Amino acid sequence: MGDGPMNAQTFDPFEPYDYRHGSVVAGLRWKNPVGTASGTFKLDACGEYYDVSQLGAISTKGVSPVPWEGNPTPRTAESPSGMVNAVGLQNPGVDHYLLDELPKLKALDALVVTNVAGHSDEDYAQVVAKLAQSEADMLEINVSCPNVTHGGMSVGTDPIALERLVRRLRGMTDKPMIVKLTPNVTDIAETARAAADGGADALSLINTLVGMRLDTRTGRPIIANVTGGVSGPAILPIALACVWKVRRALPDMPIIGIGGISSGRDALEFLYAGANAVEVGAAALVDPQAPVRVAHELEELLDRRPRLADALEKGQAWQQ
Amino acid sequence: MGDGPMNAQTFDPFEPYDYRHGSVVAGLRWKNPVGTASGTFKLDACGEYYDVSQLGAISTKGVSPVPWEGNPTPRTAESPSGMVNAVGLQNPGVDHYLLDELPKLKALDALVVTNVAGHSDEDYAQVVAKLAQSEADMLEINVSCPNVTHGGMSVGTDPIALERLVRRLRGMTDKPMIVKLTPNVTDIAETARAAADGGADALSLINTLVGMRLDTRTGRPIIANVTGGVSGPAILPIALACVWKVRRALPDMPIIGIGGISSGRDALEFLYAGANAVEVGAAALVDPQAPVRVAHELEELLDRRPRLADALEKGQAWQQ
Amino acid sequence: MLTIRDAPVARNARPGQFVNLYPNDRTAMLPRPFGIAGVHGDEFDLIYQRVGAGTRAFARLSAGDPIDLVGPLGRPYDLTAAGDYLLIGGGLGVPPLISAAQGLAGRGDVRAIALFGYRDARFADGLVGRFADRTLSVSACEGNVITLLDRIEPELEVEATTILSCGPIPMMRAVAAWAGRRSIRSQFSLEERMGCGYGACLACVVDTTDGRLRVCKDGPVFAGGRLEWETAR
Amino acid sequence: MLTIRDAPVARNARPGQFVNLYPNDRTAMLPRPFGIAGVHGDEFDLIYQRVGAGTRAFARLSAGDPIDLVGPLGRPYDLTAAGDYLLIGGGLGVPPLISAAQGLAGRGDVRAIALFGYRDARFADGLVGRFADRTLSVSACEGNVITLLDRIEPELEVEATTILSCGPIPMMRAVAAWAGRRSIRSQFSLEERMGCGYGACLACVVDTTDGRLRVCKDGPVFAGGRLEWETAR
Ligand SMILES: Cc1cc2nc3c(=O)[nH]c(=O)nc-3n(C[C@H](O)[C@H](O)[C@H](O)COP(=O)(O)OP(=O)(O)OC[C@H]3O[C@@H](n4cnc5c(N)ncnc54)[C@H](O)[C@@H]3O)c2cc1C
Ligand SMILES: Cc1cc2nc3c(=O)[nH]c(=O)nc-3n(C[C@H](O)[C@H](O)[C@H](O)COP(=O)(O)OP(=O)(O)OC[C@H]3O[C@@H](n4cnc5c(N)ncnc54)[C@H](O)[C@@H]3O)c2cc1C
Ligand SMILES: Cc1cc2nc3c(=O)[nH]c(=O)nc-3n(C[C@H](O)[C@H](O)[C@H](O)COP(=O)(O)O)c2cc1C
Ligand SMILES: Cc1cc2nc3c(=O)[nH]c(=O)nc-3n(C[C@H](O)[C@H](O)[C@H](O)COP(=O)(O)O)c2cc1C
Ligand code: FES
Ligand code: FES
Repeated sequence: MGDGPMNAQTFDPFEPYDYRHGSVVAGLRWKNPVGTASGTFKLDACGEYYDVSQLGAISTKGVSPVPWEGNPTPRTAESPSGMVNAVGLQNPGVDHYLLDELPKLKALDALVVTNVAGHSDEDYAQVVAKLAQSEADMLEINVSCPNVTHGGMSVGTDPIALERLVRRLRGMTDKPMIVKLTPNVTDIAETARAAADGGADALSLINTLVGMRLDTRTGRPIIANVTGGVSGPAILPIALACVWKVRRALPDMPIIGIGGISSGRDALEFLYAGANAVEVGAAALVDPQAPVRVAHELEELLDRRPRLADALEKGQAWQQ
Repeated sequence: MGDGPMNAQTFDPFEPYDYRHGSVVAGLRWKNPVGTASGTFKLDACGEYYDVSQLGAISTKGVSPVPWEGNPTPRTAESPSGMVNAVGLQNPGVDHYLLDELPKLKALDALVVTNVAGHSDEDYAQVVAKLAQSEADMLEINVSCPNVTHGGMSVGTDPIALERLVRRLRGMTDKPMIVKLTPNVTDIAETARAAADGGADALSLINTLVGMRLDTRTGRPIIANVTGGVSGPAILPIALACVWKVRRALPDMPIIGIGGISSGRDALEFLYAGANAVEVGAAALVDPQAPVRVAHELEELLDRRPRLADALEKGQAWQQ
Repeated sequence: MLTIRDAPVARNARPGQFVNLYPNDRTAMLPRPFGIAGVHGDEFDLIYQRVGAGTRAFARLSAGDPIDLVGPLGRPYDLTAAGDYLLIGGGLGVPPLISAAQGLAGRGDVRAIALFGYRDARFADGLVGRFADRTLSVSACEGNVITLLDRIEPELEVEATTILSCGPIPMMRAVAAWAGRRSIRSQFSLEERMGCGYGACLACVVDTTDGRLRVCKDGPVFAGGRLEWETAR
Repeated sequence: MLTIRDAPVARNARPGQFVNLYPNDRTAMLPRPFGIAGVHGDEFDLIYQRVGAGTRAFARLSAGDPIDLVGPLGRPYDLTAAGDYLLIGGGLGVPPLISAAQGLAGRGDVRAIALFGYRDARFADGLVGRFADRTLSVSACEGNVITLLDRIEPELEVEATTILSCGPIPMMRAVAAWAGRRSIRSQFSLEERMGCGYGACLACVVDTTDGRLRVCKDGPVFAGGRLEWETAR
């Protein structure tokens, strides 16, 4: 035994705590290797459950050039060990973000990863232009949004379009730029290479997988948008394989592993697969304190793995 | 309530039973819309738990031109509500299949779907040539096998290669030919169309998703092959979305829905998504009687859905 | 009805708030939100209907079984005004109104009148009757809550009346229209499919005059005038 | 040790067979196979080690808790021969050998000698001692089962001896080599990660002179001469 995750009750999520094991991601030090995943963190909600500065990083909801309404409801359905969501990037737009959410997060001393959303190259460029001079610590370009650019498919599925977009954004800012990849492709190593060629400083993966549920009483889709994105523990093995593949294709690229993480042990598995850090998504919807709990559990597991902990501090990934 | 699945104890899996609701798939009538999924059925094992002729169809393990050894062990790992396998198509080859397994299945009066595996177009052609004159009721071409044909990717991920292969096999036999699609593609509607253009009589989907697990004690992959295929309830929403997409792209194509089905209600959800029939895979590994239980549960659900039951008998899918 | 012992929830819950229950079956991820139907000591009550796997599992719980929950959650009813409160509930919308009646009980400056519409059995009349000054109810074959509103209207003084309502959208839409025509203050409690139930994911939105807001965090209680009833489902 | 009441399993189980246990946590799909360590009446015993989530959960079960299982599964030891049986176990390989000792007990034509190697505590000597005619054991610091075999060799008559063994692969490989050099009949019980545990999926194969066979269905017991020890892990 011995190696089991610690009891959830043994930490106070508001008590200041000095993590022993951090991670350097694209030149920036996270105080621990655990962040929130975009779209599963809102300050007014999550801030009631833990001190947000305790986490390695806070990745915010996708920010678009103008306010977006998102999809009609219902926006969620359940699936075995997972969930399907079609929130549709509802957000009040980059101007509101810069005036309201970002200053609040920075006032709390969080390391902020601003997630960038767009329907077109132009959209992304507008947001990045405004964020370039902001207090955001890192940008995370979410190229997994369906529609526009490529006939029903997202820019993140077309290596050529992706490289072009990343190169354009790269020229607009000195901030560390993470490109967030979609698993809904034939070969994620190919899109990873395209992002790297375009100048990405780091990659985060994976975003959700396309999925749906139907109501067997009515025979109709449950989600108004029909399909949505699958997240949660169900996708963990798929996410691990994506991280593994990309790590083999790009030995030196910083990778943020995402997908189904709900314990320190899950996070550790991603680090062994080649991630430099992780983000916790759907698990935080079920257990609001999940990100901090994962960070604490991982801390203990890293205590007994000094070689791995040391590599992370040096900005390196685990070597198989 | 009312609509819940029946109790698992209320059927005798060896007692003759006349199903009220069948399904016509590519011109052949299945006595009920539930079959086994390839690779999760072996007669000497499953035949101890139920009368195999009770099922709509038995899809056998992939058959190759010569005996295949498969991958080294360990070949499985667990994942939340799922499993990862890398059996690697171990099978004694088509000659052995024709002498041994197929006659035994036909003697039991099962409707047999012979799953065809290959490393190259030539492999598939050799197997189909031998099966063309056999007692097999339908062929299911598994184009989801990685390697050969296209630099590390399977023929099932390349629409042009896929169409060419299907067209070639189409010319070799009059048996109904099902093409089994992989979800590891950017757009499954595209490969579905390619298979249809090549002459497929039906499509079955989905095969497993690429995934992996690592042992957090050693930091090494659990499966000897490193990555494997994810199956089980975890993939259900992904499979449903694939069926839904392909149904919209090809309104008249018979579709066999596969992926995470473990109850009659799951099967019903696939029928509403557009499947004409379903196959039960990983669930049968956990509960040997799962396929028959699913068939019985679905039978009751179809009693209360005469319009759907009627469409299936006519070889049609549910119209949204 | 499910009674749960959880001292912090019982102590902090205010009428109109809800709790998220989590099925013990860990394959089910999402919260099951339920309106709090009343508190007593360190316990609180829920009234629920069996819908799917989660509620079926709750129904199988025995006394003493543990259950995971998060709460109390959401914005409660605003009960600061004096005067008459009309508690208008339909179907499974009654639990928060029973809470509201409990919250109003014993206050000298208010009168609580419950107007409940049922499909058939009048299961909540007794529960609300312990706290409300008056209880009127109607079952589907006799009419609906608007029938009751019309009946009670002559007694009401518009400026001193507050409507609190929870129930099916068509019922609430009718109540909102009825109240709007008479300029009666109203507060409505909404339901929506949730992802997190505490405000993190934006799954549960509703259109308001202030834009798309979260039912779980900005609601579930909204002032009648803020809701866009045309797009509500 | 876990004792399970299941009359059909207890009645039908033969030494060397196993059962698949399924964790109550439904997020865990795969079977947990355990060798049957003995039967009494309508109950049977398992001896197991806590490894991961499944075995940890089994350890938390209380008397009377239900558990899902499938079994008895697999080919048992062949106990038809008369003469001396050497039951050679290491670590968690002892359960099926205790079953074998129970199966041999009371037969006039055989003698059962248990040779057990332990890492430290000699937890199974007492259990097998109830049935075996003799029990020899050794812990890691003193030597290994080959030490015991060498010690007992002078007493044995090669044609009338059968080795039954279960334990870590290196131990069994050494036992197989020892037996092979002396042309002593041997049967080995193997472990492998499983998908189904009853023969449907081909996850659990081992190389034999007859090709890759399933540990769960064609085994777990294999004749020593049929196994390809070079590729075994
Ligand atoms: C703020 C709020 C308060 C509620 N209060 C009550 C109450 O007091 N009494 C009561 O009986 N019901 C109440 N409901 C509805 C209750 O949450 C659902 O009936 C319950 O979640 C169904 O769960 P299930 O597992 O049985 O159904 P399933 O259909 O198996 O659930 C699958 C998923 O869909 C969601 N879901 C299904 N139906 C609904 C629904 N009507 N509303 C929201 N989500 C749903 C579930 O939460 C779950 O995530 C309330 C809902 C909300 C949003
Ligand atoms: C035929 C057979 C007989 C066995 N008999 C015994 C016994 O009598 N006593 C005993 O303590 N153990 C026995 N084992 C090993 C036992 O099955 C594993 O220790 C157990 O499955 C671990 O489950 P877990 O959930 O605790 O571990 P986890 O690591 O959480 O399990 C994850 C998955 O890996 C599999 N797994 C993990 N370790 C092993 C292993 N060593 N062998 C096979 N599968 C494994 C599990 O079955 C499960 O599918 C036997 C194994 C086999 C194949
Ligand atoms: C409700 C919800 C909203 C999300 N919104 C975003 C988003 O705005 N931008 C983004 O890049 N990813 C978004 N995601 C994807 C997550 O950040 C994450 O990549 C994915 O959910 C997989 O991780 P998980 O399994 O831990 O949830 C969202 C996920 C969920 C569940
Ligand atoms: C152990 C195992 C072996 C499999 N072997 C094959 C195979 O030989 N040919 C094939 O087409 N699919 C094979 N599959 C895929 C299944 O037929 C099915 O498509 C997939 O597992 C998804 O369904 P499920 O979630 O119900 O298991 C295999 C799956 C498993 C779990
Ligand atoms: S359910 Fe997540 S914000 Fe309301
Ligand atoms: S575990 Fe499936 S065949 Fe042995």
